[in-house]
Amino acid sequence: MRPEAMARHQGGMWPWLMQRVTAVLVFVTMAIHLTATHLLNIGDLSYDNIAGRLAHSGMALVDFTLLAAVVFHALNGVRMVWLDYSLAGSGRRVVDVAFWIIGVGVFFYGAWALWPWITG
Amino acid sequence: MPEARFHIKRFDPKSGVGAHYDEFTVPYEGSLTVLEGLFYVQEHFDGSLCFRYCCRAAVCGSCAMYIDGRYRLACQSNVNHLKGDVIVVEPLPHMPLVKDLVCDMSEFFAKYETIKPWLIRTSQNPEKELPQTPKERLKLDMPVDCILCGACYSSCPSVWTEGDYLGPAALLKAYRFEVDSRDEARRERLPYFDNERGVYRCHTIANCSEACPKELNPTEGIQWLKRAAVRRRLFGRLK
Amino acid sequence: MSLQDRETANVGAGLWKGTGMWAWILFRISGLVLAFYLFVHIGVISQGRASGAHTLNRIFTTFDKPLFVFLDLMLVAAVLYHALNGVRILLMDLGVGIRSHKTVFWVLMTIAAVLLGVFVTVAFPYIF
Amino acid sequence: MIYHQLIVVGGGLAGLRAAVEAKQEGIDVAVLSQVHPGRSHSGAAQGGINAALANNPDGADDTPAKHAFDTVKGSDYLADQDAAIEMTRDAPDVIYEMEHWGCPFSRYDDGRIAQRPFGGAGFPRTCYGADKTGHYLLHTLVERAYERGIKMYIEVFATQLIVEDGACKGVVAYDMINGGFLEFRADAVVMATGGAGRTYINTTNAIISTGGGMALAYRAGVPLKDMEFIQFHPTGLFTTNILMTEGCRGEGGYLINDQGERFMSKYAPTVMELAPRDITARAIQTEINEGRGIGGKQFVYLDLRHLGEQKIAERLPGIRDLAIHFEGVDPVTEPVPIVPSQHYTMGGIDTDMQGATPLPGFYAAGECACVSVHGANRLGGNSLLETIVFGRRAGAAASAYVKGKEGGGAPAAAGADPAAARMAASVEELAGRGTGEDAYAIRAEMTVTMKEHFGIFREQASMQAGLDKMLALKERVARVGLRHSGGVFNLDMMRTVELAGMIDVALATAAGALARTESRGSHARTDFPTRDDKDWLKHTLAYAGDAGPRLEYRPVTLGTFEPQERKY
Repeated sequence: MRPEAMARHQGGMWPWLMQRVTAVLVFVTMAIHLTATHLLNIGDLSYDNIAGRLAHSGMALVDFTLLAAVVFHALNGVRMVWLDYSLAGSGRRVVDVAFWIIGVGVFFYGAWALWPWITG
Repeated sequence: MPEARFHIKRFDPKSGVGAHYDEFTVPYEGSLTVLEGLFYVQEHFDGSLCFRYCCRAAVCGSCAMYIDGRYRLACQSNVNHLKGDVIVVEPLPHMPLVKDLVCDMSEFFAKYETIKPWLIRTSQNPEKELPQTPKERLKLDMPVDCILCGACYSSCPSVWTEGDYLGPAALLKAYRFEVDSRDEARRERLPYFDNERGVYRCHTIANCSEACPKELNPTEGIQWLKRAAVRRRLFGRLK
Repeated sequence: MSLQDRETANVGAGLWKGTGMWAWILFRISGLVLAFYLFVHIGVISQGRASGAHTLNRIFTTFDKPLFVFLDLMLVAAVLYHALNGVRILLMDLGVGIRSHKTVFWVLMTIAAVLLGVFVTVAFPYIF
Repeated sequence: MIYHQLIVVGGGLAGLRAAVEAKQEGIDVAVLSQVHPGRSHSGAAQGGINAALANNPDGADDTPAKHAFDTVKGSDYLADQDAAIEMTRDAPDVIYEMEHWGCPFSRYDDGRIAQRPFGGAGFPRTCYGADKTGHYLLHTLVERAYERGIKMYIEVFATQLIVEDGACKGVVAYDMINGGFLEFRADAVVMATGGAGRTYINTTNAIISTGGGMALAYRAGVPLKDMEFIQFHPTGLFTTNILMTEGCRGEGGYLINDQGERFMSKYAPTVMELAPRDITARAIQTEINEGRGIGGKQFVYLDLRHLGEQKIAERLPGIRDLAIHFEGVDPVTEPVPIVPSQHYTMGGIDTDMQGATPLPGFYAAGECACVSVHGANRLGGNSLLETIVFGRRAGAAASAYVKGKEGGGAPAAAGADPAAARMAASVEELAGRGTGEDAYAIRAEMTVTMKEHFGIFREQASMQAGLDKMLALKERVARVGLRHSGGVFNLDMMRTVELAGMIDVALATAAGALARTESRGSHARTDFPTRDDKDWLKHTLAYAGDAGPRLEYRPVTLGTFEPQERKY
């Protein structure tokens, strides 16, 4: 087929593979997160409650892993949908960089938000 | 004498009318395949009707169509087994049309060609046959039966949205050679399917397996290719 | 494809009956909804630091209302669907159950329904 | 105008093999095909391809010479013996070559190509890939053609040979996708368009097997050889005549009549169901004619039940699918109703062993050609072999001709394409006529006439009546008009043009059959039941004449095997 199409679509294994890896991470950590918030603590959500949970270093690790994995998984998922409709075109690289910036930004913003609970 | 009512999608690029449906009633005795019905219409009612045909025995892949809401080979579809009063006959969905039931297959074959669909040997061939055990041969059983009819290609949502996607048939062909014990292009063919217009554009929807009139399973082949690509890139394993 | 071509090319027909097709469409929709929710969620939780404990607690009080608990259940449903269908996709990626993917799908959906039942039972008193 | 050094018409096994060979010789070659080459009728071949590889433990003593003898004996000694010897000698090589190109043959445990017994063969020498051998071989060659980068004009329908200065200079063809006629100019043409099965109503052949290439050659003055020899395959499905491979019997299937007996014991006591096709087909037809068809009807049973589900799944999966889909019968649990059906045209364009015809620059290979290696009756598994062996030879010979030709190359642009323009004008004339005769009614009458008057059993008075009917049909064809003109994919035009050719080819069959006053191979006359080597050990050559074909004869090449009575 057209060589330019070939060139346009090189790579793709890492996003695909990482989507699977993060899926597994999210599956596990989300299960813990949901059990903790929606089954054990339902109707009992508050600032202090969260602080109590995150005081355990194990829970803090779970929530940080979840944050990182789910942000990647979500943005990479949106990117996959995006690519399906060829909306990227020649601006592919720009979109990829934008997604990375958003992702890293969101992660740090989330970590920043969680920090007082963990250290507090 | 029983009759079959055909509701046939018509389209002539030159007429300027656009696509529409014509209805024809075909009498028959005993049994009638959709392909025979189309010939009856072409011979008796409308000489301008066109469709592809060749072997009429489900092996050439010419007459894949969308009949009564399913992907079928017209030659293999007996009207006695189709439900409903009217048999709706349409060309393969999502394909550009040439005329009536004939769609443009040029992209389909162009993509087939790009994955290097031929056995590649780098070492010297022996004087006699290349040995292949029945167990090795068994791996080819499913993919070599592909008749390139295009039903899977036309049913794949990834093809609908991404014009560059190779599609199930071409990837099944790549799989056919990747699992052939005689092929020696494990590294060479990899870049042609290990990319975003290749296997990673497949979302395991499995429409292709549902559509295949030969009951093959392209999904299985594509999944194998994905695993092979990861194995090769991460661990350098060629098998 | 131009509009004219799209009409003639039978767009809209195709395999809309297959389990795999609907499973995938719901997978996409739930994925996009969850991605959207994720950012909202991070935004809300960050109010704890950005606006202080008091503000966050006030937001939480709002969420205790039945409507929000119900929406929360919908969210759980989306998560369960996306997670368990994801399990099916992962299994297919590992080469497991490709030919029986529909059976696998319904088995997983049964599990999803049971799990959702647990969440509903727990959440029930908060809706009414 | 489009120019290539060599043009191959037909994208089946023979055509592709010729093209691959020519490309290898460095020739600029193009393939013209009415369908995508992967859809050619070669792909419908099932049972296998013969070669004396001696892989089967029961065939360890097999040699090409024995293969040649079986071929000549099977042909009822009408085959040219030098051609049969060369074909069988080339056979192992071309099989290995196809295997090296990726053909997925079935295998033995030690990794060698598996071989099964076939009718009329002294040893199990038929190499196979389940029951889809043709499909596998065809796709292997299609793949090779893509690899070599051979130019393919797909969905292009050849309508006329261009003959200038006593040599073939190309073809005119209808461009199905874009409409209109194209003029393909070449220094040589290889015709590989397959058989003319569709001249019979009860045929196993594809709908496109209409003998188009034969008709083109015939009209250009090239004789058709041995056209009276039409093979009837013993086992076609009863309602659709779709092929049930000879491999069914090779794997041990039985033929059963209404009384539940394996009637082949009466006709070929030693080899039973593995008798050659002509004998088996006549046996079945005799049973049916004498009222021993199942329930007195027009079919007998092919019984595979004793083979067991596993063996059927392994060796005959395609057969099972076909029987279920087209006859509603599962061979694992029920016997399959079958009837002898037209299957193969032994005759064809007169060629020598290199595929060359009497017309310079014009070559032919495959079923549309007659070398002759099949003589009066082809053995199962020899047709696939013929396509590849003689496809290769025709490709090589045509390449040599092109290279050795002086004044070759693209003709100077002479304004418009005269031949294509003439063709277009004649089609327009057809369209302008309005609907006179109904082409499809004529086609139906022709196919029934051929079945009834030139079927398995033939006889003077019936054949004379049949020939008269055919001549009347030929006159009517001249008055046919088109219902639909112009445009793309004009099936009405194609099928009408095709019909005129079919009648010419069928007439050659009819005339040759009527003239041959003996029974030999597939040509079985009730009024002349024995073979007559004194008068008829010769090939029929049919030339196009004003009032039907003009016949000439040519002696058969003998030399190695002395003609003897043919018993199995």
